[in-house]
Amino acid sequence: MYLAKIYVTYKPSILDPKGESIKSALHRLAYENVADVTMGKYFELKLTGVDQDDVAAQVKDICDKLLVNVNMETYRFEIEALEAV
Amino acid sequence: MYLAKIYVTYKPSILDPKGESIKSALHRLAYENVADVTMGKYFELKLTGVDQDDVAAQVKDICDKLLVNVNMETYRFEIEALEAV
Amino acid sequence: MINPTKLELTPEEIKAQKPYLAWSMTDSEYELACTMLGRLPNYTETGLFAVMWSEHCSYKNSKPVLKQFHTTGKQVLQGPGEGAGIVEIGDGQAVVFKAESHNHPSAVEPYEGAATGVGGIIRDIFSMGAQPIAVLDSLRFGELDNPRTKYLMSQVVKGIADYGNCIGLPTVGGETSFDATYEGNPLVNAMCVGILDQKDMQVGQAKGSDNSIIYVGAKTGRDGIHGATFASEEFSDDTESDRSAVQVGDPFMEKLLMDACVEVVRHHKEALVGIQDMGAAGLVSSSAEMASKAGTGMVLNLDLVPVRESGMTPYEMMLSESQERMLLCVNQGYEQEILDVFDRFGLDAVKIGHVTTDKAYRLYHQGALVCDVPVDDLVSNAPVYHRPKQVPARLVAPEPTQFQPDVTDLAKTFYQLLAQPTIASKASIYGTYDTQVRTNTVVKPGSDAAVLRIRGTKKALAMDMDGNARYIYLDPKVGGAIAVAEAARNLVAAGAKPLAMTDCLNYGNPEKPEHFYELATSAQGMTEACKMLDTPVISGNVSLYNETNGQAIYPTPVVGMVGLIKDTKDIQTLAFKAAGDLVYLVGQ
Amino acid sequence: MRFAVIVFPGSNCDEDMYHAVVDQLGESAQLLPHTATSLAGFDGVLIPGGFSYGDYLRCGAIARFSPIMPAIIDFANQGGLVLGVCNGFQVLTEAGLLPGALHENTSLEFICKDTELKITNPNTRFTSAYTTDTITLPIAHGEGNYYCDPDTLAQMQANGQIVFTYTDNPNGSVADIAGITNAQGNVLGMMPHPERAVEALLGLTDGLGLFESMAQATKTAL
Ligand SMILES: Nc1ncnc2c1ncn2[C@@H]1O[C@H](COP(=O)(O)OP(=O)(O)O)[C@@H](O)[C@H]1O
Repeated sequence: MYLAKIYVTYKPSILDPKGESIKSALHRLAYENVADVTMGKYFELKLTGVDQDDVAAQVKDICDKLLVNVNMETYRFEIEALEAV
Repeated sequence: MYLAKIYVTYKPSILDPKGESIKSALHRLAYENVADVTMGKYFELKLTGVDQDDVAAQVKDICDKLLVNVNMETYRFEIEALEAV
Repeated sequence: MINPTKLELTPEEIKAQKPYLAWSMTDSEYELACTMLGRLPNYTETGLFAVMWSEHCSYKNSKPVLKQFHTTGKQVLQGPGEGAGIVEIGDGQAVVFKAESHNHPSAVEPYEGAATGVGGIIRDIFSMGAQPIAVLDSLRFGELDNPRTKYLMSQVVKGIADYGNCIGLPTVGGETSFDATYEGNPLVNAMCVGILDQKDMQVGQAKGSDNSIIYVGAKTGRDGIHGATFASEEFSDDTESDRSAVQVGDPFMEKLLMDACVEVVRHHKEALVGIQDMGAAGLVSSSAEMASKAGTGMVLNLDLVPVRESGMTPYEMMLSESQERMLLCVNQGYEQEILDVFDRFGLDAVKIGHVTTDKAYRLYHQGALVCDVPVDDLVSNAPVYHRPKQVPARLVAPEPTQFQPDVTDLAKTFYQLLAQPTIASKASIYGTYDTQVRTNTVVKPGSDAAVLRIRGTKKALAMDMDGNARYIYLDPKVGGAIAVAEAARNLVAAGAKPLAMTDCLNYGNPEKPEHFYELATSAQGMTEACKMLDTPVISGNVSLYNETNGQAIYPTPVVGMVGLIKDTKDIQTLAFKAAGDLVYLVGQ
Repeated sequence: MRFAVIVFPGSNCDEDMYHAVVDQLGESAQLLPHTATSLAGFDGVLIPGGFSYGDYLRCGAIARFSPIMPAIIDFANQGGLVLGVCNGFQVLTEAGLLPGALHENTSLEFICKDTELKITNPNTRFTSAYTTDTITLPIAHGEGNYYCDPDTLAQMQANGQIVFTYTDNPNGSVADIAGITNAQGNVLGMMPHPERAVEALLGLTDGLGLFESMAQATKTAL
């Protein structure tokens, strides 16, 4: 079994209204030293596969097809092997 | 300037309808080997601080106060120093 | 696999260590349960008694008050006692409605608390066989200059909006007011209205020996265990950290559940015996009530209950308040037909037990009998308390000097009044609610009452929620009558004849005689008005123990009322229509 | 004209769409479940609003993999008329039948209100029946903020693909966009709800022209 951790954020050219609103909330809370906030999505997938490469190929596919809207978003992911229990 | 990456997920006992609906979509797309899906939030904050420890303390505070609903969610974060540009 | 029940306290340890006190069961109630059983209850059984005898499930404190309500009329098809009340509106049709509070969960987790409150009241409506058509909400918060209040309000409103918008029911009206009295204890009351063909009327009963009990909907998790008990307790500052009771709503699941249940009710009549939602006290409350009302017993095999988490004990499964679940009683031999309907909607549906004739409530878990109690002892034989009343000190010796407002600049005072959050426009709230989905809404929020036409007829329904707690605080009886009269007036102003009402009775701790007086006396005032206006109470909900650190909220009954407009051309709206029209003041 | 109204799990404006075309226009329609795989016998496809699959991942993202979608894509590629409203618009962009994407309103709030729209292209199969160039339709969405990159925008402008714009942009959409077609002009996606504006009793009737245009276009094509 493998654990894939996937990070999805808006492309830099897209206004991220949630990030903006969090930034201004932080400024109101006196965290004026926060220069930038991005809010994205974080997925954890547990899945099986032949090996790490196979899993990486699957995860890439899953991201492109379903998890990510490539018009607006970019992503990166990490894969780790889970110990059998 | 530091970059904080914050990962927020539901506590294990909390219902995660998002993860469930994505899992069943993946199964319909023939990714039956996906055993579990969690959908959480991912934040990137750019902020200043005296040193890594100071920034970590601030980020913890920001999470507890604003970014995370501690009733239902858990979080972890990483901090890295950004090179001055 | 070890049996998790082996780790629980034994009956003797329960007697000695009294864990039930933490579940708000008193020593004398525990002893009453022992006497009823003729033995010491085990851990599961003690938990079931505690939750079934909580105020939220048993109305043990409020029953004597509710008894005096005016609940009959020739329009009433189903009065209090079922999931919701039903009123006839001609042409073989009926309107179904009920209001419910979700105050305590919303104080702790405002978004999910409000969302699951809406989800729960919608299930109450479709469990009667009705198609829900609209939602209303009545909200009370502390003063808006407090940041915590702002947070609570924005989250509550978002919770209501997200749930109603997603499931596709318009939220068409309600009320919102602000007063310091609600600072630690906001009120979140929601109402749902549905329409029904009288031939489709359902009851939550489990009749007929060997008929099947079918569990439908979301899997059971550990969420909200003891939520019903929690709703029957006062708050103190340290409950902020007591967050075990968080339930999460899944409006998408509920949409499927609603559509599937409406289909079962309309098209599988020969199969369906009874249907009830799993609300407060989840599986135990729904199943035991269905059996007790039908005069039957029930056997459930808990190994068959769909669960979300591993190692759940019978106690946890029975008390879980996981949302979006329903319990059906289905005629023997028709099970597959029903399972197929739910399967088509992609929902879990599992036979978990059957009806018996011996009035016993039996639960099996991993082969062992873990509960065997007379079902009536859990439900109808719950203790009833006749609490002492005492006129509140503020009413015995009222302030000798009447408050005299000092108005020098009328225009200025006028603008100040308009700027009061309680008086100001609520568009920032209802603007986030989908008010039109299902395309029946003729009069949207912003008027006295919302109006929805009934598709395929000339008829329309007007509906609203009202209550002004200050009046009740100052004079419980007159205040109670005013709440009913105001709701009725708003309907009349929309062109409707008021039909009947539902209520949420939000009060402090009934064990304190002054609060019990407020409850009992305002109910009297409401009753008088109901009789006079022929608007019987057909459903409702009681929320007591609304206190923070010993300080109760204003006594706050909220009235939800529905009226009939026979012809849509008689619908009236609030706006002035043309320059030169005459303006009359009617009344004193 | 015979419409298919597609019902995804979580669609909630499906019946409104059905009633609009059947009760108000007198056309025929059928509610077609997402599990269907053929559109044979239909002259137009209506993808209604709602929250398909709860919209828990992204609006419309999961619905685009429904069994009915290949048939819809074929239907569109053969020039059939397809209208997606609100969630239906989101499904069409996710499916690649329309360019761009929709994300959260800049206010971060769900907005339900009547909005004024400019008909920026009156010569489409969805707008030909209108005799005015501004209409009022209700919106009800949390994620109606339309985005596309500048090249796509320029292309759409050149092609007359932008059909409706807001006169007072409520959600942050690029170029005030409220509705667009594909390059061929047979697929329209829009956030405002024409099916909610077809009866005087409920307030607005400016949605009628859209369905009338579709019916006329089909009849002249036949
Ligand atoms: N929480 C709410 N949800 C939906 N509608 C609301 C809410 N609060 C107020 N409204 C609507 O706002 C309008 C004004 O409400 P309110 O100030 O209580 O009216 P009034 O006191 O004039 O009867 C009504 O149409 C009411 O339905």
